[in-house]
Amino acid sequence: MSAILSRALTGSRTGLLVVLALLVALFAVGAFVSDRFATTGNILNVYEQSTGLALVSLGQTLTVLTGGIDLSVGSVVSLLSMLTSGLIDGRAEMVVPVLAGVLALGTLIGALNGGLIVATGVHPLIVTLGTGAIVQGIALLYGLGPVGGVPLEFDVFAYGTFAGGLSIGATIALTLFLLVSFFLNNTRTGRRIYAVGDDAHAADLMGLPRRRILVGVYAASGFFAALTAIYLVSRFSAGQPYTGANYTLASITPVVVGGTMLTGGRGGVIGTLLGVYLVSLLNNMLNFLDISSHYQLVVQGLVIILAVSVYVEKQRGLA
Amino acid sequence: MLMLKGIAKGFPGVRALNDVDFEARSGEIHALVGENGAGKSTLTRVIAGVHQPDAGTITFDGQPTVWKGPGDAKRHGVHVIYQEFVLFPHLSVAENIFIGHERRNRLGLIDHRRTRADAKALLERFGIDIDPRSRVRDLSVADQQMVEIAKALIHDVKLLILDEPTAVISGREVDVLFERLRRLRDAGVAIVYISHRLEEIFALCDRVTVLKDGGFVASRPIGDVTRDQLIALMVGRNLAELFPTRRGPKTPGAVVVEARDIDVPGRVRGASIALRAGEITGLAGMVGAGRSELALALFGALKKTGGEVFVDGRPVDIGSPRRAIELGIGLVTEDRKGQGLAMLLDVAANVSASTLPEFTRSGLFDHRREATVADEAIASFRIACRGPGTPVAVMSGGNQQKVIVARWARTSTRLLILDEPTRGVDVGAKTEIYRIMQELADRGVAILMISSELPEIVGMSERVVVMREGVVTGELGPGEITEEAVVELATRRMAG
Amino acid sequence: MAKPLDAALAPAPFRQHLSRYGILIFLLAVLAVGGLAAPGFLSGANVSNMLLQFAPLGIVVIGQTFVILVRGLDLSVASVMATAAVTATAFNGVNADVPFVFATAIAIGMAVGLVNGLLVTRRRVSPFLATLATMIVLQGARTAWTQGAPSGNVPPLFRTIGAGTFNGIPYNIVFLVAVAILAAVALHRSAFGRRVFITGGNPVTAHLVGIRSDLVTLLAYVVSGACAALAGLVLAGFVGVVDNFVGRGFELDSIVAAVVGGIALSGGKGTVAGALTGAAILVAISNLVVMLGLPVQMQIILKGVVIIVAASFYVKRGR
Amino acid sequence: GPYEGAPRTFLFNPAQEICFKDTSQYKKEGPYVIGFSNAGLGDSWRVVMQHSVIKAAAEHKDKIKQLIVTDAGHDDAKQVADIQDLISRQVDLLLVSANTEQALDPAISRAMQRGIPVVMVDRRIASDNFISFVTASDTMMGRLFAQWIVEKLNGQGNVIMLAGQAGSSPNEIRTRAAMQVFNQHPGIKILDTVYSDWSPVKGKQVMQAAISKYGREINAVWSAHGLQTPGSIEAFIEAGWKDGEIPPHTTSDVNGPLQLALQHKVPMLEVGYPPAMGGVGIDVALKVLDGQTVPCIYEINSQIATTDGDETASIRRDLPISEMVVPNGPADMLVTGGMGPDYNPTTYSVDYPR
Ligand SMILES: Nc1ncnc2c1ncn2[C@@H]1O[C@H](COP(=O)(O)OP(=O)(O)OP(=O)(O)O)[C@@H](O)[C@H]1O
Ligand SMILES: Nc1ncnc2c1ncn2[C@@H]1O[C@H](COP(=O)(O)OP(=O)(O)OP(=O)(O)O)[C@@H](O)[C@H]1O
Ligand SMILES: O[C@@H]1[C@@H](O)[C@H](O)OC[C@H]1O
Ligand SMILES: [Mg+2]
Ligand SMILES: [Mg+2]
Repeated sequence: MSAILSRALTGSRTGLLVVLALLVALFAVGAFVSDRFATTGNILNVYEQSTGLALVSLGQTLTVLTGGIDLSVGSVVSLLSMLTSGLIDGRAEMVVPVLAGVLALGTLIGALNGGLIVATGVHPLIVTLGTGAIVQGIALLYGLGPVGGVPLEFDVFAYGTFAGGLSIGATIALTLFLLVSFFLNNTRTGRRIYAVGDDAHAADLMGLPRRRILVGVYAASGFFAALTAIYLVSRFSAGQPYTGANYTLASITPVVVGGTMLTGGRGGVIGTLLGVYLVSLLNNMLNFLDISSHYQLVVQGLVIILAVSVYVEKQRGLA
Repeated sequence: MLMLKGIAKGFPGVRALNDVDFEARSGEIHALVGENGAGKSTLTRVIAGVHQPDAGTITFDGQPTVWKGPGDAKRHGVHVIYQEFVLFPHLSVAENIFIGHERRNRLGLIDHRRTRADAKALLERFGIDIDPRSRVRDLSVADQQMVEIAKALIHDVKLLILDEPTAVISGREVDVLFERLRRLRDAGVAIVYISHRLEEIFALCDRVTVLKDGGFVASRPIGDVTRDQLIALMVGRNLAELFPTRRGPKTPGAVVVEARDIDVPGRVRGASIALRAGEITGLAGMVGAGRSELALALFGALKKTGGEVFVDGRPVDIGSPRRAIELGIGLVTEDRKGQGLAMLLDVAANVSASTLPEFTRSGLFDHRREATVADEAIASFRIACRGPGTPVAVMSGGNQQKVIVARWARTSTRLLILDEPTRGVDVGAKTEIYRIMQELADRGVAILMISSELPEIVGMSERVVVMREGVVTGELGPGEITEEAVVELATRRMAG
Repeated sequence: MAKPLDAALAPAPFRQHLSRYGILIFLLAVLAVGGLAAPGFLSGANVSNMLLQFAPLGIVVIGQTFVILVRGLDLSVASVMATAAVTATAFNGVNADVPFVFATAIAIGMAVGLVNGLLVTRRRVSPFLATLATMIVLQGARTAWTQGAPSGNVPPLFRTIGAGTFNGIPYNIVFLVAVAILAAVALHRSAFGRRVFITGGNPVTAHLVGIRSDLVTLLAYVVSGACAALAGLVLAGFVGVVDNFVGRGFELDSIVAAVVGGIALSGGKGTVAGALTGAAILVAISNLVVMLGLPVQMQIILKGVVIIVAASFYVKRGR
Repeated sequence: GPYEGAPRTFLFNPAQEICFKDTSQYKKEGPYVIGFSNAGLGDSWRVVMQHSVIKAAAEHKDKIKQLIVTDAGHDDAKQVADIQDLISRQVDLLLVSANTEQALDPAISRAMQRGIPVVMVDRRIASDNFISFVTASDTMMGRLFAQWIVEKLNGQGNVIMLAGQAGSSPNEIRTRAAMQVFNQHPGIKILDTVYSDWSPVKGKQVMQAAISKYGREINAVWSAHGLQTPGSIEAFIEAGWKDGEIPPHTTSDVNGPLQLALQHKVPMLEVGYPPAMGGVGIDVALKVLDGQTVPCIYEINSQIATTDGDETASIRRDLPISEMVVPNGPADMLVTGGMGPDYNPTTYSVDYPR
């Protein structure tokens, strides 16, 4: 465990330190302002609330690590959330097959993204913008409002807790982060994801399977989007056509705040996890500080700028 | 081990290889030589499966072979140390060495400890003192090159190709490398060694093949050729022909630009140089000596932390290329594509780039005048293209270089700095560029030519300044300029 | 002989024309097919209607073009549009306000562009993040200013500008044409435009030939901000009322239009005419979907398909 | 003058047993902390509604120690988190206007399970897991709008449904109720249902598309609220419809459509859905915390207005639109706002307990 952490730390040391510092600072401010803020109850509350963002940013981190981006996640989450509740439609016996199907479909859509990216050579931003639009259109063809429903017990993913009040969903997300972090640091493919993002041309010359890695990474992003969709259905009891829309851009914030560079090759999912906690804690704290929602946006934007401009590398040489 | 027959390979604008035959045998170090742009690297890439040849056959290990990609060739034991770095700057040294061949434990997971230990052992065998955990981007260029070399040697190599491996290393590191290569040869590995340093060829190799302008010239046992013969094979004519003799005024003019005690952190220490009107000054030294940095500092493109620059004897503050251009200084950079040209734009736009205000009439851009000027440049520099509207991306390297020179020749340039002006440029264009440099000098422009090619330095310069490790080690005036003298200064250890 | 094959490799005139006019041909094809398939598509009234919708998008796309040409991206345009629209109602809603409204809105747009430009050039924040952050901040500032939903009247003159027509020709097209001419002159007929293309084509070269590429980049963002503000005013006049919906979706639509119109995301390549053609294609396709009686969801789906196809067309050309 | 009586649905529904809830289990000593989770401030109606909540809290400073307002920006996920945060801050009662009726259901049901009383205002959740829903009867609005259109068209004609935000309860309930009416008239054809998200801007865009598609086939526009109605009328005007030709429209609360109706002779029915219900939400909340019995659905009264000559057999007006309109007022003014004559939404501020 500590080995994993220390490996992760060498990946993006400054990144993690920055987020950690911000987390601590926020926490201190919150605790200073409200005595209810730093309670176990509220911390567990923030932990629980981080789940959705955590799941979707986990996949996004992988695409960003390769120097890409997945702007289709919002639409994919929306479509799959609708399929989840629409196909289950309240029937307990449908839960398992539908979940399996939705996870598979998410992975497939992601793989298609990756396939298009390697086949056309078009920048991932454009490709996923396009596929995102297509998927959103399909979601709206499927329904304009909430569809179907799920059995009551389905909400355990989102609202269920272990003894002690530890959210089940958030703990699953945390576990996935640790697994993916372990994967990135300790498997061949994991290290090659970094290599591909670091220098695609060198990766080609080294004979690394760059195309396969890209397809895999976008497939993973699709998979985690599917998981996010399932989580949202659990939280909201039904899928809706715009339920994931906010995640498209929101999923990028924790990634970059956590020290993963949009240029690829640097960073890691532990930074993203901390970024997710930072965003969740920030939202929670702004609610505790009675800061009007208008200014909440202002603060969020400023935090992005603050965090991101710390990472900016010192310019070397020309230009 | 490897046999190539009739290999051809073209790129947009260039025929890089044309009907080339080549053979590499086990237990032999085979030198591949030729001028810049002769096609050596391209041949390497064909052998390594990076490029598919347009024509010709590859026979490897007795089997006719078509590589599916670099990975395929690698799996068959073909390893290349490319001319450019193939490193992942943000991965550790150890990881870079083993990427693609990761050290794994029984669970199939990466064995970080073994990766580090093996890397350390490997580096130690090279006598390089690098922490395998450090990120590659934090290493010096020479250390990066050593990592590149070490990387190739972890494999079960059958054929090892090294494309100018010594370009950025020197002295002891070269010795270590040679010693390794000899041992590999003795172990039955086929080695192809590419270098511009002829003394290396003679010291290390068993056989030499010469390429010229993309074509096969000759292949000989090293004992069968002399240095002069080899040069003649490579160049295909007398050096005297290559470097046109000055006809213009020989008397150097006044000092136009003088730099005193220039410091660039980590790159240049206390360098001084004086450049005179109408004189071609060569700036020589090994790669990495800091010549480019000195030039960039003179041009205001790199921050200097110490020293002074004088133009016409008056101290000036050159804080940016903009200011340098105002003062009449121009720079042809060493990296044509990366720094010199806007590749998507056409010839006219690239020529006019540094003097845009000249083409502005009452706020509007005068395209007609620009075209006229570009036409003149095309004519006087003999730039081969379809006209001012030709995108530079489709042009050959030599013509691209002429476009950049034309850009600076047009302005009220008083000092023109050319950094490796003939790198990757074919012979014809090379002579052209030499001619242009001389014409400019005849017009009274001070020329500073940075070059790593000794013949060029010796053949073109009227004065040579030599640098080593950021320090100016000496200056040679007319009559003193010989290859030996330059090499002596370029490798001289300075006290302190 | 490594002799230049420049002449031999010069693209044949047909191919050359295809790559230059391909996008125009595509637009004409859409119009022709539309005219055949949907009676009324090319009717005066419908064309007038399309032109009316074309103007605001066209104006934003022009600004976006400047930014993309210098290797940037402006996600804040929609937020600027909404803010400009709010400005239109901020005074007394009478014609006498019009000069103030114009001045204020354009000033806000330019200020946002300035901040974007400074973040990108001084702090070296990636354009995506910089403009994302200003988008969020501005959104917060705007809602704080309006206390939620904007209210108040748009001066009647704006109504005429934004929605009025003269013999079927919308007045707002006049603005578009004016901006387009200015932009085309600036980009293709002035030294500034040259600096834009060189900066986008190769920032290092730009620096080395004495171009203040940071300044050029900064100005590109300022232009984009100003265009977005103008478009916001035109759109406010078009709809007559202002709410938080003004401008929504324009950030991505303007990028899509620019890319479809051949503006390379890698910078330094494209024309104002191309970008406008791209925007026209989007408007025409959306309208055609309606005229053909297809489900409106098809608009989004087709947008997705068109951007992927167009982008891969340009990548192939570029090779 | 306008109708001042009790809600008609309350009076005229003999079949309906009115449900009441005993809230004695929630009785508490004051002063209270009340959390108001607003779906968002996406339209001007919602801004006034929120102000009305704040105003009511200011008027009850003696009983309310603190009113904590959160705004989810019309994001379900944010609203769920807001509600959880309010619970974490240990509010005594939650006043909620739910962004969408399904998505917020689990979160609110859980709050109730944990013993926190929830009063809903304007937008409810799908289940009945709350104490009381303060509204002005979405069902009635939907039906009256539909019935009026049926009678205006004499049972024959084509209708565009100009809906609000998909998934929000006012939209869903009003649409459902309207369809119950329309479905009984085979001569009525629904050409299309389009969504405006309560935005005049988007309303105009979608109506432009609908007009391009159906042209003069459109005989009436059923609009779920007045926010988007001006967008629709504008679209007709721009598409070339002359004064007196624009099909009948329905509307609520907003000044702009009333002005347009008079100016361009558009037959119009207005059924109010007053944003003042926000303040009523606070009143109901205080009753709950006092342990009083409250109706499960707390309907406040809406008045009915039509343009002259556009009353129908079933729809009788309380006042003509010409009397309701504020001729020189801003188009987006809420004429049913109940916030007093000097009210200006952009500058409104009041000293409420926070
Ligand atoms: N990818 C490419 N695209 C276009 N032209 C290329 C490409 N690679 C090489 N060339 C051109 O092919 C010719 C041969 O280049 P190559 O790099 O093989 O020469 P070289 O002998 O290795 O020269 P040097 O000694 O400078 O390394 C040159 O004119 C070069 O510009
Ligand atoms: N820290 C570094 N990281 C990566 N590349 C570097 C670094 N320092 C120098 N280089 C590159 O290494 C090469 C040699 O360095 P440098 O330019 O200082 O030497 P030079 O004396 O100018 O030699 P030359 O001009 O012959 O290459 C150059 O291409 C330079 O860009
Ligand atoms: O109830 C509706 C409210 O939720 C919406 O936001 O504005 C219009 C109202 O009718
Ligand atoms: Mg080479
Ligand atoms: Mg150099």
